Amino acid sequence: MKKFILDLELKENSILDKKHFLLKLTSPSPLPPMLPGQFVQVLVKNSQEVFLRRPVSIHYVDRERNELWLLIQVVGKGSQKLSELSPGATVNLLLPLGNTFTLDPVPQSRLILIGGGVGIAPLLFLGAYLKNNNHQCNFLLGARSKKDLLQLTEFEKYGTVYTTTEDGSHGEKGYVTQHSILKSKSFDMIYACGPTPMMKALAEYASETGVYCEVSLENTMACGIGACLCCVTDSLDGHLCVCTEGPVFNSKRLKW
Amino acid sequence: MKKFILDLELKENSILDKKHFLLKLTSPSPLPPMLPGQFVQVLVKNSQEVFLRRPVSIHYVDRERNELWLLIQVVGKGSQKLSELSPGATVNLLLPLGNTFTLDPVPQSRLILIGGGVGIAPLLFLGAYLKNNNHQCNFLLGARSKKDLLQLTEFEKYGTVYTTTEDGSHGEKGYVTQHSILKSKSFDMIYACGPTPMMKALAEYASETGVYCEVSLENTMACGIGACLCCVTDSLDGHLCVCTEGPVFNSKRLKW
Amino acid sequence: MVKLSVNIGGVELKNPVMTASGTFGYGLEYSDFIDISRIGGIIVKGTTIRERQGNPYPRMAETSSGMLNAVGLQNKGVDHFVSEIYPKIKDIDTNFFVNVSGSTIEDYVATAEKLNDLEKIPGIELNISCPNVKEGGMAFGTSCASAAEVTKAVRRVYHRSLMVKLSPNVSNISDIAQAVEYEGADSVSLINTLLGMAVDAEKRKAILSTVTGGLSGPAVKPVALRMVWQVSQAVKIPVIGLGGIMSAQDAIEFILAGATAVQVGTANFIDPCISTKIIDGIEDYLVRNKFNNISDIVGVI
Amino acid sequence: MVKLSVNIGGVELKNPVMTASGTFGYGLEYSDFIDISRIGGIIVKGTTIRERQGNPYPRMAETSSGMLNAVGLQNKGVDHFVSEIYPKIKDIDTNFFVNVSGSTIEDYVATAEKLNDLEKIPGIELNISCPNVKEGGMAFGTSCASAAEVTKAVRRVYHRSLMVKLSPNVSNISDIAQAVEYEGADSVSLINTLLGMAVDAEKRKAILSTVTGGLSGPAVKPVALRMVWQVSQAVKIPVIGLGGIMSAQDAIEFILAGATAVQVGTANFIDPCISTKIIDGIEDYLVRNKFNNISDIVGVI
Ligand SMILES: Cc1cc2nc3c(=O)[nH]c(=O)nc-3n(C[C@H](O)[C@H](O)[C@H](O)COP(=O)(O)OP(=O)(O)OC[C@H]3O[C@@H](n4cnc5c(N)ncnc54)[C@H](O)[C@@H]3O)c2cc1C
Ligand SMILES: Cc1cc2nc3c(=O)[nH]c(=O)nc-3n(C[C@H](O)[C@H](O)[C@H](O)COP(=O)(O)OP(=O)(O)OC[C@H]3O[C@@H](n4cnc5c(N)ncnc54)[C@H](O)[C@@H]3O)c2cc1C
Ligand SMILES: Cc1cc2nc3c(=O)[nH]c(=O)nc-3n(C[C@H](O)[C@H](O)[C@H](O)COP(=O)(O)O)c2cc1C
Ligand SMILES: Cc1cc2nc3c(=O)[nH]c(=O)nc-3n(C[C@H](O)[C@H](O)[C@H](O)COP(=O)(O)O)c2cc1C
Ligand code: FES
Ligand code: FES
Repeated sequence: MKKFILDLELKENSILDKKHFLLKLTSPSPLPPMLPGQFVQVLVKNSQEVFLRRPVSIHYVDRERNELWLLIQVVGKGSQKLSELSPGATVNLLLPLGNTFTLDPVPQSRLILIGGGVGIAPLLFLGAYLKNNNHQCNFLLGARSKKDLLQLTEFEKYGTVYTTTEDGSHGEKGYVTQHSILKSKSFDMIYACGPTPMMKALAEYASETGVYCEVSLENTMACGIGACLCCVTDSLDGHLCVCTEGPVFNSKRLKW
Repeated sequence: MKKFILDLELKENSILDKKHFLLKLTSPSPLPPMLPGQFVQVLVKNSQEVFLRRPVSIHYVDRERNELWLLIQVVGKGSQKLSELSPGATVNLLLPLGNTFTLDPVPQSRLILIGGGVGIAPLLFLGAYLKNNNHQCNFLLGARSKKDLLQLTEFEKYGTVYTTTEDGSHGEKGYVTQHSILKSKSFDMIYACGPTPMMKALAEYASETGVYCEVSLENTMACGIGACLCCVTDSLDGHLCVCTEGPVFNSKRLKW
Repeated sequence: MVKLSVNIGGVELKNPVMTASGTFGYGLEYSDFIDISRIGGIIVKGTTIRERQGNPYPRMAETSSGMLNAVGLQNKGVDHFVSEIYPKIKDIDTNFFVNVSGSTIEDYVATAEKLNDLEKIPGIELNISCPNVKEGGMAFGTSCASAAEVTKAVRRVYHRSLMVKLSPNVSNISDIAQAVEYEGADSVSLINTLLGMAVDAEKRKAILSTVTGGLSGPAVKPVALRMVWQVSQAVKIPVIGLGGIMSAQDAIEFILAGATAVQVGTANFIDPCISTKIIDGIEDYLVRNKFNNISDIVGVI
Repeated sequence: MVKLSVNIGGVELKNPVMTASGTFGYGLEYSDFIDISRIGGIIVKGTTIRERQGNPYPRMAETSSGMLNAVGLQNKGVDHFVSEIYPKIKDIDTNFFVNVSGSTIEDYVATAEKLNDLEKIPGIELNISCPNVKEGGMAFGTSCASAAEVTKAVRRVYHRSLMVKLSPNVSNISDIAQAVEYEGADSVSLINTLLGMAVDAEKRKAILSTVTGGLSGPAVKPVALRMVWQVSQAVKIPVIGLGGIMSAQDAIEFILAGATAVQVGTANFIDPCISTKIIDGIEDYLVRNKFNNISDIVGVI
């Protein structure tokens, strides 16, 4: 897919909770093609500390409104700076980057999209895409507590939502990997994004149960386009670039 | 004089012309003592390029409104960034720095305050101070053209204002150093600030006519408080620190 | 029309802007963003005699106005380059140089030999300065004797333009430049990365898997400018300057300091279009300052 | 209460934070902003046997995340220090070290001798690494033989704590550290500035009157961290780390990499209160991470 460098305009910056915010970006011209699982490289301006771009998943693309959504967690200087942007600001992006989730599962497959923390970000776009293509999605979303479960009403538009919270304040208590649905129902395919321990546990679950499992990895990146080789992950086929050969991988190919 | 590090609040940022702006800064508590000729070191935030503070003269201190005024020319990254500040912004300053102009000239002295370009900045505070102390000031202000003559109505409050413009659009045509007043009247004391060639010409004029002349120098600074020795100027007494032994010097002591 | 073309050790570049090894892939990675044939020269990734997996993750850390990398020459080996990559790039109208790396002199020589016959590769950049590999690499670049030895050995077998890339991690870079000039280098490029380190204070560990890595980006520009200035006074062959170039102004600073051409590295990550912007910016500068030829400003300081 | 005090070659500092030579004047310049007696140690300006005017203006240039200086050891000479400055600082409750610089071994020795008897000066920092003077200075710091020679000569006459400040402009800083340790240095501090250069593209001239100057600030931190890590593994005497420290986190990174104490330089220009903020920040870090003693985290990497 052709990559672009674009100046988008910030239409809305919603603070979701203390640590998360949602950017809605738009442009006078139609946004280029983008697919679920892909990400963007955001330029952080006006910061003394931030030098490199920051990789962020495509949370959702609203074609009607010509909007690109990014769901971001404040973890350091770059995300902090982005959280302070006001509507009208120009945000420079490289996009779309990376590969995609498997977008054409066998019809009638039992799909579950599992996200932990801000790892839910790419799953909204994926769920919407799959629903549009006549698949039924189950979402299993985990967070620390009820207030940390983000975008629930959005997810509910595209499938059945199950949740876990560490303190039991919403859904089942515990981690997503402990949710009863994983025992009570069987699935043909898992799409997962979240903290490494979560994805590792799912990779094990997948290999034990023989379910096909795709994970979207995070990694420190410089270029985002396969030029620097800084973002490798170890796999059965050696070092793979997360920014071009990923971020989505078959969990079986990775060395956990 | 005791120096402070202060966070002031930007009350007003007025664009005076394409290249100049005026910052009015205030604080809930009374601003510390500051005297004409002194300067501040401004911290420029949110810039990838700017690392060091920027020295800026004290343009005026409005004790009634508890305001510090800075008159700044956009020349590079730092001044550009400051020009973009919005009211409400916090500006961190070290102040007051450096020595002062001679503030107690002999009563009845014939004083002329000569400024070229943004060099007029420290002269407003000086003129106001001298007037308050029952001195009569003449201002001779030079600029490229009429629209570049800044703050004229302010200066008029404190004395008689003469002007030169390079294109003759206001006052006499030419440089300040060519103004007829310097020939038609005689003065006991010159206070000058402006581009080096202007100050050099005035230093020569002063030494020929025997008039006492004080110039306020610019220099590249790191610390602004005499610690780094980066800001020296050559004088008959060797290298002098502009930030502590200046910025105001007797023009005779300097090697031009 | 100002003349932008320069001659680098026998290779004519249409303009003095090249892209630096390891930061521009094989050029193709950038072709969605710019017309890569506009670039004066493209130095491809560090290439070794055999495939290398490079260092374990993490390989990168951001620093103030810069970054550290410890990629460690991951590449599929020179044969892969010759059979798979070369056919894809050979018809692009720019000059591709292969960055040749190795752990032993034999490796360097063998790799260079295999590139000798590639018609559309007018030269190689001999990387005697990579700080990210255990043996060899930088070690060759930090003493005059070993720098001379590897240059001499490669010179004997390689008949096209030989650019030697110098390490900045040395007491006296001019001596090394003179040593490789003496052994037949056609040009020198500098600087490779400065050896640095980053620490995660919360985890109380080094960030890079290799602890140390190579520092690049604007942070190193002052050191790079100084070395380019020193080396350009010490040698007669062309000097290619790099290290922290982010803008046309930066590139011009290197040219004024003595560089005949420049390379743009880390900046490509922040703006994939930067190399062509720099070409345009240099042209504007020359026009604005009424120079007819880029050579008028080389080394005027 | 966590223990912050450290011992640096026989001198007990109340905390590991010192201020770097040439960036903190004689301390008094900062006393409007902070209580300077809170600082672990203050290294005063470079002091030479005779008064020096330093280099002509311009002496400073801003760079990406850093600055270049070419002050060139402007100072009024050691006798002036002894008679005029010492009386003003001797009763301040911190440790003042004099940074001793020179052009010849005799100069270093003579200067050190004059400081021997100052009761409240527990040590000197031997500056064999200043890049801003024509003869001597850095030259001593860039070869093992000369670094050893000057250390040996000063050690013979100077009986208090001898800290030797190393130059980063070398191929192998560990070798030099070992050489000065062998000759009796009680501690080593590093890094001094990296030799750099800045160019004014519009004027087509070097910015500094001396063309080259010393680079400091966060830009150099990765290089400094790496060298501190290398040297702390090579010597047994305490290592004092500096170069680009702007925050408590930066200071902790140096300590984790092997520094027993740190120095804060350029950061003082941006925030004159930074040294005491760093002391507080280190204490907070230790408390938060449940360490009782700063020594628990020295060199854990
Ligand atoms: C393909 C991809 C998609 C991503 N999608 C999203 C998303 O949709 N929403 C979101 O909030 N975040 C996402 N991330 C993570 C995001 O890129 C980082 O959180 C961000 O770069 C941190 O930048 P910062 O300046 O705020 O933090 P920094 O100050 O740079 O770092 C803070 C801490 O986080 C660590 N860190 C920083 N970046 C990464 C990283 N990429 N991987 C692991 N650790 C890191 C640092 O080492 C440091 O300890 C994604 C990452 C990748 C690679
Ligand atoms: C005591 C003192 C008082 C000053 N008062 C004022 C004032 O009231 N209003 C005002 O507009 N300016 C004043 N200046 C000048 C002001 O400090 C500089 O214009 C400013 O630092 C430029 O910063 P910048 O980031 O915008 O430009 P930069 O990007 O840093 O520089 C742009 C160009 O200007 C040159 N330059 C930068 N700073 C100086 C300097 N200090 N002296 C000479 N050349 C320099 C640079 O070399 C470069 O060529 C004063 C300077 C001093 C020393
Ligand atoms: C991610 C990365 C990988 C690099 N790989 C190589 C390499 O394979 N061979 C080489 O000679 N230099 C390599 N370099 C060094 C660059 O070519 C260049 O010398 C250095 O980054 C300084 O230039 P810059 O500041 O413009 O990036 C690499 C640099 C980076 C950042
Ligand atoms: C303006 C200035 C003057 C300096 N003068 C000296 C000096 O006289 N003696 C010395 O040993 N180091 C001197 N240094 C080097 C610093 O002490 C320190 O080693 C260096 O700046 C790196 O630390 P930093 O990045 O924290 O500033 C000077 C540095 C600066 C910026
Ligand atoms: S981030 Fe550069 S190759 Fe992936
Ligand atoms: S700016 Fe530091 S001494 Fe004047």
